[in-house]
Amino acid sequence: MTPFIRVQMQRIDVSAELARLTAGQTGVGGIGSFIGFVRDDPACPLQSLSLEHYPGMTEAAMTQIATEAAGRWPLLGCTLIHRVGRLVPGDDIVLVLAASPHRQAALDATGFLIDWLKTRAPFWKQERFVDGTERWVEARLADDEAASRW
Amino acid sequence: MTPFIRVQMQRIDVSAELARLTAGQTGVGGIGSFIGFVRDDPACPLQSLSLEHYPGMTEAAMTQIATEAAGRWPLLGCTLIHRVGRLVPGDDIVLVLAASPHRQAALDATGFLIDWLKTRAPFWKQERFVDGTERWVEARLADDEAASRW
Amino acid sequence: MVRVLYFAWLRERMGCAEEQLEIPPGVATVGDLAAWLRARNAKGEAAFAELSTVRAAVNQVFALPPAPFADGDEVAFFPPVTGG
Amino acid sequence: MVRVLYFAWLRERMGCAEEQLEIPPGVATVGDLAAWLRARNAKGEAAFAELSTVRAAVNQVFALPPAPFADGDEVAFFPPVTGG
Repeated sequence: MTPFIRVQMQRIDVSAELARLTAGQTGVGGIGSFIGFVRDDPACPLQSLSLEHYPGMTEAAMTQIATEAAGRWPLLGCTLIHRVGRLVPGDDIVLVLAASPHRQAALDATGFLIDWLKTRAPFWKQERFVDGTERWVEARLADDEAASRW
Repeated sequence: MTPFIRVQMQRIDVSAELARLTAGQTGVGGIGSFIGFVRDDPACPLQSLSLEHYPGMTEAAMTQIATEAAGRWPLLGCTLIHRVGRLVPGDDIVLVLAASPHRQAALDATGFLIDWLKTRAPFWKQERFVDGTERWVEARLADDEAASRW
Repeated sequence: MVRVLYFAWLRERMGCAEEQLEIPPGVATVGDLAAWLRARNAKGEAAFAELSTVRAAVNQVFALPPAPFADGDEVAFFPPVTGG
Repeated sequence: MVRVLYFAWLRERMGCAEEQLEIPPGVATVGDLAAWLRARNAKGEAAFAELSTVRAAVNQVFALPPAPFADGDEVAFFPPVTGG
Protein backbone atom coordinates (compact mmCIF):
# COMPACT_ATOMS: atom_id res chain seq x y z
CA MET A 1 0.00 0.00 0.00
CA THR A 2 1.38 3.42 -1.00
CA PRO A 3 -0.37 6.18 0.93
CA PHE A 4 -1.41 9.33 -0.91
CA ILE A 5 -0.09 12.33 1.05
CA ARG A 6 -0.52 15.97 0.17
CA VAL A 7 -0.30 19.44 1.71
CA GLN A 8 -2.23 21.91 -0.40
CA MET A 9 -3.71 25.42 -0.46
CA GLN A 10 -6.83 24.64 -2.49
CA ARG A 11 -10.09 23.03 -1.39
CA ILE A 12 -10.19 19.24 -1.14
CA ASP A 13 -12.10 17.42 -3.90
CA VAL A 14 -13.43 14.41 -1.99
CA SER A 15 -14.92 12.65 -5.02
CA ALA A 16 -11.64 12.92 -6.93
CA GLU A 17 -9.75 11.54 -3.93
CA LEU A 18 -12.19 8.64 -3.56
CA ALA A 19 -11.78 7.86 -7.26
CA ARG A 20 -8.00 7.96 -6.92
CA LEU A 21 -8.08 5.68 -3.88
CA THR A 22 -10.33 3.04 -5.44
CA ALA A 23 -8.91 3.16 -9.00
CA GLY A 24 -8.29 -0.37 -10.24
CA GLN A 25 -9.26 -2.01 -6.94
CA THR A 26 -12.07 -4.51 -6.41
CA GLY A 27 -11.00 -5.83 -3.01
CA VAL A 28 -12.23 -2.77 -1.11
CA GLY A 29 -15.13 -3.58 1.20
CA GLY A 30 -15.29 -0.21 2.89
CA ILE A 31 -13.76 3.24 3.04
CA GLY A 32 -13.75 5.16 6.28
CA SER A 33 -13.36 8.89 6.07
CA PHE A 34 -12.99 11.97 8.20
CA ILE A 35 -13.21 15.54 6.94
CA GLY A 36 -12.30 18.36 9.31
CA PHE A 37 -13.80 21.83 8.89
CA VAL A 38 -13.14 25.33 10.18
CA ARG A 39 -15.84 25.68 12.81
CA ASP A 40 -17.39 28.96 13.77
CA ASP A 41 -18.14 29.69 17.41
CA PRO A 42 -21.03 32.18 17.73
CA ALA A 43 -19.65 33.33 21.12
CA CYS A 44 -16.38 34.40 19.51
CA PRO A 45 -16.88 34.87 15.77
CA LEU A 46 -13.98 33.70 13.68
CA GLN A 47 -12.92 35.68 10.65
CA SER A 48 -10.25 33.31 9.39
CA LEU A 49 -7.84 30.57 10.34
CA SER A 50 -4.24 30.57 9.10
CA LEU A 51 -2.48 27.25 8.85
CA GLU A 52 1.30 27.06 8.85
CA HIS A 53 3.40 23.92 8.42
CA TYR A 54 6.98 22.68 8.25
CA PRO A 55 7.53 21.78 4.60
CA GLY A 56 9.37 18.51 4.20
CA MET A 57 8.93 17.35 7.76
CA THR A 58 5.14 17.53 7.39
CA GLU A 59 5.04 15.16 4.43
CA ALA A 60 7.52 12.82 6.12
CA ALA A 61 5.43 12.77 9.32
CA MET A 62 2.21 12.13 7.35
CA THR A 63 3.86 9.27 5.47
CA GLN A 64 5.06 7.79 8.74
CA ILE A 65 1.57 8.02 10.26
CA ALA A 66 0.09 6.26 7.22
CA THR A 67 2.78 3.58 7.38
CA GLU A 68 2.01 3.00 11.05
CA ALA A 69 -1.70 2.58 10.22
CA ALA A 70 -0.87 0.12 7.42
CA GLY A 71 1.07 -1.93 9.95
CA ARG A 72 -1.91 -2.12 12.28
CA TRP A 73 -4.81 -2.68 9.88
CA PRO A 74 -5.18 -4.47 6.52
CA LEU A 75 -5.35 -1.32 4.42
CA LEU A 76 -5.56 -1.36 0.63
CA GLY A 77 -4.91 2.36 0.51
CA CYS A 78 -5.12 5.56 2.47
CA THR A 79 -5.20 9.27 1.74
CA LEU A 80 -4.07 12.13 3.97
CA ILE A 81 -4.60 15.66 2.68
CA HIS A 82 -4.11 18.73 4.84
CA ARG A 83 -4.68 22.31 3.77
CA VAL A 84 -2.46 25.25 4.68
CA GLY A 85 -2.89 28.99 4.20
CA ARG A 86 -5.83 31.19 5.07
CA LEU A 87 -9.17 29.44 5.60
CA VAL A 88 -12.60 30.75 6.60
CA PRO A 89 -15.41 29.14 8.63
CA GLY A 90 -16.99 26.29 6.70
CA ASP A 91 -13.80 25.52 4.76
CA ASP A 92 -12.44 22.00 4.84
CA ILE A 93 -9.05 21.60 6.56
CA VAL A 94 -8.20 17.94 6.41
CA LEU A 95 -9.27 14.73 4.69
CA VAL A 96 -8.48 11.21 5.85
CA LEU A 97 -9.52 8.17 3.80
CA ALA A 98 -8.79 4.56 4.71
CA ALA A 99 -9.74 1.68 2.40
CA SER A 100 -9.85 -1.91 3.62
CA PRO A 101 -11.52 -5.20 2.76
CA HIS A 102 -13.23 -4.90 6.15
CA ARG A 103 -15.49 -2.20 7.55
CA GLN A 104 -14.16 -2.18 11.09
CA ALA A 105 -10.54 -1.91 9.94
CA ALA A 106 -11.44 1.01 7.67
CA LEU A 107 -13.22 2.83 10.50
CA ASP A 108 -10.57 2.13 13.13
CA ALA A 109 -7.76 3.20 10.81
CA THR A 110 -9.64 6.43 10.03
CA GLY A 111 -9.89 7.29 13.73
CA PHE A 112 -6.24 6.45 14.27
CA LEU A 113 -5.07 8.51 11.29
CA ILE A 114 -6.90 11.68 12.29
CA ASP A 115 -5.88 11.35 15.96
CA TRP A 116 -2.22 10.95 15.05
CA LEU A 117 -2.38 13.61 12.35
CA LYS A 118 -3.63 16.11 14.95
CA THR A 119 -0.84 15.33 17.39
CA ARG A 120 2.15 14.21 15.29
CA ALA A 121 2.22 16.27 12.12
CA PRO A 122 3.78 19.75 12.24
CA PHE A 123 0.88 22.09 11.52
CA TRP A 124 -0.04 25.20 13.54
CA LYS A 125 -3.27 27.15 13.50
CA GLN A 126 -3.68 30.85 14.14
CA GLU A 127 -7.20 32.21 14.62
CA ARG A 128 -8.20 35.73 13.58
CA PHE A 129 -11.46 36.92 15.09
CA VAL A 130 -13.98 39.39 13.71
CA ASP A 131 -12.86 41.93 16.33
CA GLY A 132 -9.34 41.86 14.84
CA THR A 133 -7.62 39.93 17.62
CA GLU A 134 -5.43 36.96 16.77
CA ARG A 135 -4.28 33.97 18.76
CA TRP A 136 -2.36 30.80 18.15
CA VAL A 137 -4.50 27.75 18.87
CA GLU A 138 -3.15 25.80 21.83
CA ALA A 139 -2.72 22.05 21.69
CA ARG A 140 -5.50 20.27 23.51
CA LEU A 141 -4.78 17.67 26.14
CA ALA A 142 -7.84 15.78 24.85
CA ASP A 143 -6.13 15.39 21.48
CA ASP A 144 -3.04 13.89 23.06
CA GLU A 145 -5.23 11.53 25.04
CA ALA A 146 -7.16 10.51 21.93
CA ALA A 147 -3.89 9.82 20.10
CA SER A 148 -2.39 7.87 22.99
CA ARG A 149 -5.29 5.39 23.01
CA TRP A 150 -3.79 3.79 19.91
CA MET B 1 -31.40 17.59 13.17
CA THR B 2 -33.35 16.04 10.29
CA PRO B 3 -31.54 13.02 8.88
CA PHE B 4 -31.36 12.57 5.14
CA ILE B 5 -32.49 9.02 4.32
CA ARG B 6 -32.72 7.45 0.89
CA VAL B 7 -32.97 4.06 -0.79
CA GLN B 8 -31.90 4.32 -4.41
CA MET B 9 -30.90 2.32 -7.50
CA GLN B 10 -28.28 4.73 -8.84
CA ARG B 11 -24.69 5.26 -7.75
CA ILE B 12 -24.09 7.48 -4.73
CA ASP B 13 -22.71 10.96 -5.41
CA VAL B 14 -20.60 11.54 -2.29
CA SER B 15 -19.68 15.15 -3.11
CA ALA B 16 -23.33 16.07 -3.66
CA GLU B 17 -24.28 14.43 -0.36
CA LEU B 18 -21.50 16.25 1.50
CA ALA B 19 -22.69 19.54 -0.01
CA ARG B 20 -26.28 18.77 1.02
CA LEU B 21 -25.21 17.89 4.57
CA THR B 22 -23.12 21.01 5.13
CA ALA B 23 -25.33 23.49 3.26
CA GLY B 24 -25.83 26.60 5.38
CA GLN B 25 -23.92 25.21 8.36
CA THR B 26 -20.81 26.72 9.92
CA GLY B 27 -20.87 24.81 13.22
CA VAL B 28 -19.60 21.56 11.71
CA GLY B 29 -16.13 20.64 13.01
CA GLY B 30 -15.98 17.23 11.39
CA ILE B 31 -17.80 14.76 9.19
CA GLY B 32 -17.28 11.06 9.65
CA SER B 33 -18.12 8.84 6.76
CA PHE B 34 -18.32 5.22 5.75
CA ILE B 35 -18.81 3.95 2.20
CA GLY B 36 -19.46 0.26 1.67
CA PHE B 37 -18.52 -1.44 -1.61
CA VAL B 38 -19.26 -4.73 -3.37
CA ARG B 39 -16.08 -6.65 -2.72
CA ASP B 40 -14.75 -9.30 -5.05
CA ASP B 41 -13.25 -12.48 -3.62
CA PRO B 42 -10.67 -13.96 -6.01
CA ALA B 43 -11.33 -17.43 -4.54
CA CYS B 44 -15.00 -17.26 -5.54
CA PRO B 45 -15.46 -14.62 -8.26
CA LEU B 46 -18.63 -12.61 -7.88
CA GLN B 47 -20.61 -11.65 -10.98
CA SER B 48 -23.20 -9.49 -9.25
CA LEU B 49 -24.97 -8.75 -6.01
CA SER B 50 -28.73 -8.19 -5.88
CA LEU B 51 -30.09 -6.11 -3.05
CA GLU B 52 -33.71 -6.40 -1.99
CA HIS B 53 -35.48 -4.32 0.65
CA TYR B 54 -38.81 -3.81 2.37
CA PRO B 55 -40.11 -0.50 1.01
CA GLY B 56 -41.58 1.67 3.71
CA MET B 57 -40.19 -0.28 6.62
CA THR B 58 -36.64 0.29 5.35
CA GLU B 59 -36.96 4.08 5.39
CA ALA B 60 -38.68 3.97 8.79
CA ALA B 61 -35.91 1.78 10.23
CA MET B 62 -33.20 4.04 8.77
CA THR B 63 -34.90 7.12 10.25
CA GLN B 64 -35.09 5.40 13.62
CA ILE B 65 -31.39 4.47 13.51
CA ALA B 66 -30.50 8.08 12.68
CA THR B 67 -32.74 9.34 15.48
CA GLU B 68 -31.05 6.98 17.93
CA ALA B 69 -27.62 8.30 16.86
CA ALA B 70 -28.80 11.91 17.28
CA GLY B 71 -29.84 11.04 20.83
CA ARG B 72 -26.39 9.69 21.65
CA TRP B 73 -24.10 12.23 19.94
CA PRO B 74 -24.34 15.97 19.24
CA LEU B 75 -25.06 15.61 15.53
CA LEU B 76 -25.76 18.58 13.26
CA GLY B 77 -26.84 16.26 10.48
CA CYS B 78 -26.54 12.75 9.15
CA THR B 79 -27.05 11.00 5.84
CA LEU B 80 -27.93 7.36 5.25
CA ILE B 81 -28.14 6.17 1.64
CA HIS B 82 -28.47 2.53 0.68
CA ARG B 83 -28.58 1.15 -2.83
CA VAL B 84 -30.86 -1.64 -4.01
CA GLY B 85 -31.02 -3.61 -7.26
CA ARG B 86 -28.23 -5.32 -9.14
CA LEU B 87 -24.68 -4.25 -8.30
CA VAL B 88 -21.28 -5.46 -9.53
CA PRO B 89 -17.89 -5.68 -7.77
CA GLY B 90 -16.49 -2.23 -7.09
CA ASP B 91 -19.94 -0.61 -6.89
CA ASP B 92 -20.80 1.39 -3.82
CA ILE B 93 -23.62 -0.06 -1.67
CA VAL B 94 -24.06 2.27 1.25
CA LEU B 95 -23.07 5.74 2.42
CA VAL B 96 -23.13 6.99 6.01
CA LEU B 97 -22.26 10.59 6.87
CA ALA B 98 -22.35 12.09 10.37
CA ALA B 99 -21.65 15.79 10.97
CA SER B 100 -20.84 17.12 14.42
CA PRO B 101 -19.05 20.04 16.05
CA HIS B 102 -16.63 17.44 17.41
CA ARG B 103 -14.42 14.94 15.62
CA GLN B 104 -14.86 12.04 18.04
CA ALA B 105 -18.65 12.35 18.02
CA ALA B 106 -18.68 12.35 14.21
CA LEU B 107 -16.49 9.24 14.06
CA ASP B 108 -18.33 7.36 16.80
CA ALA B 109 -21.73 8.15 15.28
CA THR B 110 -20.47 6.92 11.89
CA GLY B 111 -19.45 3.57 13.37
CA PHE B 112 -22.74 3.26 15.21
CA LEU B 113 -24.82 4.13 12.13
CA ILE B 114 -23.17 1.56 9.86
CA ASP B 115 -23.25 -1.16 12.53
CA TRP B 116 -26.93 -0.63 13.18
CA LEU B 117 -27.74 -0.21 9.49
CA LYS B 118 -26.21 -3.63 8.82
CA THR B 119 -28.24 -5.33 11.55
CA ARG B 120 -31.49 -3.34 11.88
CA ALA B 121 -32.56 -2.21 8.43
CA PRO B 122 -34.44 -4.68 6.21
CA PHE B 123 -32.10 -5.28 3.29
CA TRP B 124 -31.10 -8.66 1.89
CA LYS B 125 -28.22 -9.53 -0.41
CA GLN B 126 -28.11 -12.32 -2.98
CA GLU B 127 -24.77 -13.14 -4.57
CA ARG B 128 -24.46 -14.46 -8.12
CA PHE B 129 -21.09 -16.00 -8.91
CA VAL B 130 -19.28 -16.22 -12.24
CA ASP B 131 -20.05 -19.96 -12.37
CA GLY B 132 -23.79 -19.17 -12.36
CA THR B 133 -24.57 -20.26 -8.81
CA GLU B 134 -26.54 -18.00 -6.50
CA ARG B 135 -26.83 -17.76 -2.76
CA TRP B 136 -28.43 -15.50 -0.22
CA VAL B 137 -25.84 -13.91 2.03
CA GLU B 138 -26.20 -15.09 5.60
CA ALA B 139 -26.21 -12.68 8.50
CA ARG B 140 -22.87 -12.64 10.28
CA LEU B 141 -22.63 -13.10 14.01
CA ALA B 142 -19.76 -10.58 13.95
CA ASP B 143 -22.16 -7.93 12.65
CA ASP B 144 -24.59 -8.56 15.50
CA GLU B 145 -21.72 -8.35 17.95
CA ALA B 146 -20.51 -5.11 16.39
CA ALA B 147 -24.00 -3.63 16.64
CA SER B 148 -24.52 -4.78 20.22
CA ARG B 149 -21.41 -2.93 21.41
CA TRP B 150 -23.40 0.28 21.16
CA MET C 1 -57.81 -10.14 6.43
CA VAL C 2 -54.10 -9.83 7.03
CA ARG C 3 -51.54 -8.77 4.43
CA VAL C 4 -48.56 -11.13 4.63
CA LEU C 5 -45.26 -10.26 2.92
CA TYR C 6 -42.24 -12.46 2.21
CA PHE C 7 -38.70 -11.36 1.42
CA ALA C 8 -35.47 -12.94 0.12
CA TRP C 9 -35.44 -16.75 0.28
CA LEU C 10 -38.78 -16.83 2.11
CA ARG C 11 -40.31 -15.10 -0.94
CA GLU C 12 -38.62 -17.60 -3.25
CA ARG C 13 -39.78 -20.62 -1.26
CA MET C 14 -43.33 -19.28 -0.83
CA GLY C 15 -43.46 -18.54 -4.57
CA CYS C 16 -44.97 -15.10 -3.97
CA ALA C 17 -44.04 -11.73 -2.50
CA GLU C 18 -47.32 -11.14 -0.69
CA GLU C 19 -50.79 -12.47 -0.10
CA GLN C 20 -54.00 -11.40 1.60
CA LEU C 21 -55.00 -14.12 4.07
CA GLU C 22 -58.06 -14.93 6.11
CA ILE C 23 -56.57 -16.03 9.41
CA PRO C 24 -58.33 -18.80 11.36
CA PRO C 25 -59.32 -18.20 14.99
CA GLY C 26 -56.56 -19.04 17.47
CA VAL C 27 -53.79 -17.71 15.20
CA ALA C 28 -53.07 -14.52 17.15
CA THR C 29 -49.31 -14.06 17.31
CA VAL C 30 -46.44 -13.90 14.80
CA GLY C 31 -45.32 -17.33 16.04
CA ASP C 32 -48.82 -18.76 15.56
CA LEU C 33 -48.91 -17.38 12.02
CA ALA C 34 -45.51 -18.86 11.11
CA ALA C 35 -46.58 -22.27 12.46
CA TRP C 36 -49.88 -22.08 10.58
CA LEU C 37 -48.16 -21.10 7.30
CA ARG C 38 -45.69 -23.95 7.77
CA ALA C 39 -48.47 -26.48 8.21
CA ARG C 40 -50.63 -25.05 5.40
CA ASN C 41 -48.80 -26.50 2.38
CA ALA C 42 -45.46 -27.75 0.98
CA LYS C 43 -44.24 -24.24 0.15
CA GLY C 44 -44.90 -23.10 3.68
CA GLU C 45 -43.15 -26.19 5.00
CA ALA C 46 -40.07 -25.33 2.92
CA ALA C 47 -40.10 -21.63 3.80
CA PHE C 48 -40.65 -22.05 7.52
CA ALA C 49 -38.65 -25.28 7.99
CA GLU C 50 -36.00 -23.55 10.10
CA LEU C 51 -37.95 -21.17 12.27
CA SER C 52 -34.78 -19.99 14.02
CA THR C 53 -33.67 -18.27 10.81
CA VAL C 54 -37.01 -16.52 10.20
CA ARG C 55 -37.53 -12.94 11.35
CA ALA C 56 -40.75 -10.94 11.28
CA ALA C 57 -42.27 -7.49 11.38
CA VAL C 58 -45.80 -6.34 12.24
CA ASN C 59 -46.84 -3.10 10.54
CA GLN C 60 -43.22 -2.53 9.49
CA VAL C 61 -41.76 -2.85 12.99
CA PHE C 62 -39.59 -5.84 13.94
CA ALA C 63 -41.62 -8.33 16.00
CA LEU C 64 -40.72 -11.45 17.99
CA PRO C 65 -42.82 -14.64 17.81
CA PRO C 66 -44.99 -13.74 20.85
CA ALA C 67 -46.01 -10.41 19.25
CA PRO C 68 -49.75 -10.24 18.52
CA PHE C 69 -51.31 -9.01 15.31
CA ALA C 70 -54.85 -8.12 14.35
CA ASP C 71 -57.16 -7.95 11.39
CA GLY C 72 -55.94 -5.32 8.90
CA ASP C 73 -52.32 -5.58 9.98
CA GLU C 74 -49.32 -6.12 7.69
CA VAL C 75 -47.12 -9.02 8.79
CA ALA C 76 -43.79 -9.70 7.04
CA PHE C 77 -41.46 -12.70 7.21
CA PHE C 78 -37.82 -12.59 6.12
CA PRO C 79 -34.33 -13.93 6.90
CA PRO C 80 -31.98 -12.00 9.21
CA VAL C 81 -31.09 -8.77 7.43
CA THR C 82 -27.83 -8.46 5.48
CA GLY C 83 -27.61 -4.86 4.34
CA GLY C 84 -24.75 -2.42 4.58
CA MET D 1 26.98 25.87 11.07
CA VAL D 2 23.50 24.77 12.07
CA ARG D 3 20.30 25.79 10.30
CA VAL D 4 17.74 26.76 12.94
CA LEU D 5 14.05 27.12 12.03
CA TYR D 6 11.21 28.69 14.00
CA PHE D 7 7.48 28.17 13.51
CA ALA D 8 4.23 29.76 14.71
CA TRP D 9 4.66 32.05 17.74
CA LEU D 10 8.31 31.10 18.10
CA ARG D 11 8.85 32.52 14.61
CA GLU D 12 6.94 35.67 15.54
CA ARG D 13 8.88 36.20 18.77
CA MET D 14 12.25 35.46 17.17
CA GLY D 15 11.39 37.84 14.33
CA CYS D 16 12.62 35.42 11.69
CA ALA D 17 11.73 32.04 10.20
CA GLU D 18 15.25 30.69 10.06
CA GLU D 19 18.90 31.50 10.63
CA GLN D 20 22.32 29.92 10.08
CA LEU D 21 24.14 29.84 13.38
CA GLU D 22 27.69 29.17 14.51
CA ILE D 23 27.15 27.16 17.68
CA PRO D 24 29.63 27.63 20.56
CA PRO D 25 31.38 24.60 22.03
CA GLY D 26 29.41 22.90 24.79
CA VAL D 27 26.03 23.45 23.07
CA ALA D 28 25.48 19.88 21.95
CA THR D 29 21.82 18.99 22.57
CA VAL D 30 18.46 20.46 21.63
CA GLY D 31 18.02 21.51 25.24
CA ASP D 32 21.44 23.22 25.26
CA LEU D 33 20.53 25.07 22.07
CA ALA D 34 17.20 26.31 23.45
CA ALA D 35 18.91 27.55 26.61
CA TRP D 36 21.63 29.26 24.59
CA LEU D 37 19.08 30.96 22.29
CA ARG D 38 17.11 32.11 25.33
CA ALA D 39 20.21 33.69 26.88
CA ARG D 40 21.40 35.18 23.59
CA ASN D 41 19.09 38.19 23.31
CA ALA D 42 15.67 39.67 24.22
CA LYS D 43 13.92 37.95 21.33
CA GLY D 44 15.29 34.60 22.42
CA GLU D 45 14.24 35.31 25.98
CA ALA D 46 10.67 36.00 24.81
CA ALA D 47 10.51 32.99 22.48
CA PHE D 48 11.99 30.47 24.90
CA ALA D 49 10.50 31.91 28.13
CA GLU D 50 8.28 28.89 28.69
CA LEU D 51 10.43 25.96 27.70
CA SER D 52 7.68 23.49 28.60
CA THR D 53 5.64 24.73 25.60
CA VAL D 54 8.52 24.51 23.12
CA ARG D 55 8.91 21.43 20.94
CA ALA D 56 11.76 20.59 18.59
CA ALA D 57 12.88 18.51 15.64
CA VAL D 58 16.37 17.56 14.43
CA ASN D 59 16.62 16.96 10.71
CA GLN D 60 12.80 16.96 10.49
CA VAL D 61 12.27 14.29 13.15
CA PHE D 62 10.74 15.18 16.54
CA ALA D 63 13.47 15.42 19.19
CA LEU D 64 13.42 15.77 22.98
CA PRO D 65 15.77 18.17 24.85
CA PRO D 66 18.49 15.53 25.44
CA ALA D 67 18.72 14.80 21.70
CA PRO D 68 22.13 15.69 20.26
CA PHE D 69 22.74 17.59 17.03
CA ALA D 70 25.82 18.19 14.96
CA ASP D 71 27.31 20.63 12.52
CA GLY D 72 25.27 20.74 9.31
CA ASP D 73 22.05 19.62 10.99
CA GLU D 74 18.67 21.34 10.73
CA VAL D 75 17.11 22.06 14.14
CA ALA D 76 13.55 23.43 14.38
CA PHE D 77 11.68 24.91 17.34
CA PHE D 78 7.89 25.25 17.46
CA PRO D 79 4.87 25.05 19.77
CA PRO D 80 2.95 21.80 20.23
CA VAL D 81 1.30 21.00 16.90
CA THR D 82 -2.36 21.91 16.28
CA GLY D 83 -3.23 20.48 12.89
CA GLY D 84 -6.21 18.40 11.85
